[in-house]
Amino acid sequence: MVKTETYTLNMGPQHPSTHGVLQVVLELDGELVIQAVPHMGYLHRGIEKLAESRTYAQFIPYTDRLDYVSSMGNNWGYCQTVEKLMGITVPERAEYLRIIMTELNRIASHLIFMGSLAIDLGASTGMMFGFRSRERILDLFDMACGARQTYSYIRFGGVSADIPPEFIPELERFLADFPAMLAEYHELLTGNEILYHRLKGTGVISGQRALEIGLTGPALRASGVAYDIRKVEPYGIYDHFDFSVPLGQVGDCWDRYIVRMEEMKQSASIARQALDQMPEGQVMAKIPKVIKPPVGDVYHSIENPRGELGFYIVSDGSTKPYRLHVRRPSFINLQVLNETCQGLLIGDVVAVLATLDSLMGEVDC
Amino acid sequence: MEVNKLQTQDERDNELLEKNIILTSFDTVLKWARSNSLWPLSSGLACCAIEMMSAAAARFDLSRFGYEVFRASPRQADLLIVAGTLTWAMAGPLKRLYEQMPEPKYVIAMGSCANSGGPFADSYSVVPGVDKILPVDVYIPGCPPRPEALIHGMLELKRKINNPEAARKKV
Amino acid sequence: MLQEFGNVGLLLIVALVFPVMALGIAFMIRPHPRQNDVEKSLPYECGVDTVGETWIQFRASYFLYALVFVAFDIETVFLYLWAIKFQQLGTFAFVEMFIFLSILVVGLGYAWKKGALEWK
Amino acid sequence: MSNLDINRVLAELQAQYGEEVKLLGEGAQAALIAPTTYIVEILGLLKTKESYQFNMLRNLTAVDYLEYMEFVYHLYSLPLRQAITVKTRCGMEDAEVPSVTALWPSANFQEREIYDLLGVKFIGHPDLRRILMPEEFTEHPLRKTYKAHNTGEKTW
Repeated sequence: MVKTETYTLNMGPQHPSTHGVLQVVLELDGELVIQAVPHMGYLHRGIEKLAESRTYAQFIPYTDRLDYVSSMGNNWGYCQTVEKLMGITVPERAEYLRIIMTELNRIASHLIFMGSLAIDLGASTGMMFGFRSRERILDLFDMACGARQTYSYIRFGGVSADIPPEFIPELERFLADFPAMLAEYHELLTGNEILYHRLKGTGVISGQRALEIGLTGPALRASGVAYDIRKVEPYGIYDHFDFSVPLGQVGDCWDRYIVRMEEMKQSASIARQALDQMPEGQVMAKIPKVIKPPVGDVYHSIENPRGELGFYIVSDGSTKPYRLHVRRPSFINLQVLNETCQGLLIGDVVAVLATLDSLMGEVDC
Repeated sequence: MEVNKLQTQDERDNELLEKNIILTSFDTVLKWARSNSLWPLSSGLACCAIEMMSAAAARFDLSRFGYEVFRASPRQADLLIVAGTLTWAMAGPLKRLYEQMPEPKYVIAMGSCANSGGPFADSYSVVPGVDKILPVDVYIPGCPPRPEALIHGMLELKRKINNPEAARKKV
Repeated sequence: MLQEFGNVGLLLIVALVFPVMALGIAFMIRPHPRQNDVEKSLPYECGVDTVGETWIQFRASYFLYALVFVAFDIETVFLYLWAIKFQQLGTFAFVEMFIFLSILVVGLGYAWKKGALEWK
Repeated sequence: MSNLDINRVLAELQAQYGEEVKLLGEGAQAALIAPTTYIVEILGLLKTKESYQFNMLRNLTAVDYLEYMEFVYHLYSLPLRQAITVKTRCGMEDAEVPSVTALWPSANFQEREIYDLLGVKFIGHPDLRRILMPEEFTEHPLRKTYKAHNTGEKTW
């Protein structure tokens, strides 16, 4: 055949399908991808350096801006790490509130995943549907803590405020409507033949390779590896609820999509069980006014919608952390992009990026 | 010569309006056309981008005002919404995007990160305020600003386009 | 005869006037950008510089696809003319056209067998 | 959470590598500390040995303690559901540590981030480049000696 040269294309920082400011340098032979090297750092705000000059309580709003689509999970991960360091026990009702809020936030995060996956593959109405249902959840959060996206609702020792009386009826209505919404999305997206052919069999990641390269969260479970921290190392009171962990078979884009859609159903059932078993009582434990953890270091990780979010805090006894490292799932999940996209077409790189669902606020930290 | 009552500008306009005649200047028509269909560039940086998307989605519906056409390329956009934290690494590309937009272009700095660096102002890699790099027309406070605040900001931009001297008066 | 050509000429003029007017007005009322604006004239590639040059040896399958398309496009042009005068031409032209078509089908078979249609 | 008896692991490693492998902290904060010369072998042993099977590198980070730089490896074994923390230390000036990407490819980006923010070279890393800061940036921001400041214009 005729000798052909490859050329390099920037799927650069400002691109509709890179979900933020990620630059993927594609080396292409015609349309076939030879290399897809991710370049990061366009949103590197140096949060770990800022953490060293903030007190423990001042750092909570920064955790909201890490993975700014599932802020409740970030708050909980950080607060639980500090509670583990200081040995604070959280009252029963606060534990239930934390679980309800984080599971609702997981549904909201997966709805954004579904919306952006649909619009990336051309179905712009999918975006409208995803955001419409997410607004219902944001109303609940607005009622509970007054913010739509950066909640800082979960604090050391409990939650910042108890839920208003009209929260529970509204949550009941949402949980009653949600299965119908989910069925509608399955009919629209899962039943859509174009989406099926674009996702089925593209970007296959084997279970062994996924484990090696440190993939966590729905992307790892889509490859068939049952690693969900809520089941493997139950934190909080996850052991009180029974829910199943959906697993994929092949580990292609379709499995990653289906695993997240199933997870939404599981999260809704967890929220339902938590709502039924929630006791009365106060929502904040007695904690000292100034948080001064003992000297030492601790690593604690929780299951965020994008994977295992871990906080490693080294405390030197003062009010500010000596070192705070955030183990960010999106950052490590992005390592798999290059080898997964080799040999695919440019359109499939968009599908792989959408199903990896890595978020730049969390990648660049 | 019989002097009839001095008609104010509006009365004369109304009189003509009854006869289906509108007198206006070419400039007003241009400003009216530009301000009513701003095409924003979809350049979301961080958390504010999610609120921008919520504003463009079904509930807050930017298309009620004609601003829902988010163009991917700066060549077809005339409004740059800087939604999120601008870092020094992204400053170069954002300046390039601004330069490559066709001439009647406007910039909205959305969120406190774009206004002044926000919670990351003392970080080593964050630009403390977009106006260090781009001429900003409207600043929207909030972290992130609610979709209603973004829509209010865009309407302020529309008012600024329609009568630029009004923008200079302290409202 | 001249009458019909007159209409076609009129149509040509109108077809020319519309785009020229549209672009002309746009050219007149646009605000004048700064002249020596190097960055504006750079190619847009997601906000960063382009890498490598673009006039390279491209994949051959695109070229083959284009060739096969042009061949059959010209064929349809001839079919139009034949279709307009189909009634007056009688059976002789009918047979001749199918000979013409069969030649092209042979060409299609050859392209298919040589793999010009598969997308490697 | 991890039903692993860390002292048994410590005894086993000490039998093989002598007194250099020590135990730091107790209870939840217990961690093995090993010199950088043996660290790759020990981690390889922890990964492959039948009774440990630490097949997941959960987290790899580094802390700047002014006199020395400490590296923390959080490992997790999925089959046996147990976790362990291994640490190693190296000097501050030309900080060099063997890379573990051969054992767990997931360390690739995490080591590049430590190289970028803390200025530690990883021997044997396939592609050691800056990952978060641009190439022209010369300093290492997460070091304690680097004062966090925003000079208001591009500092490189």
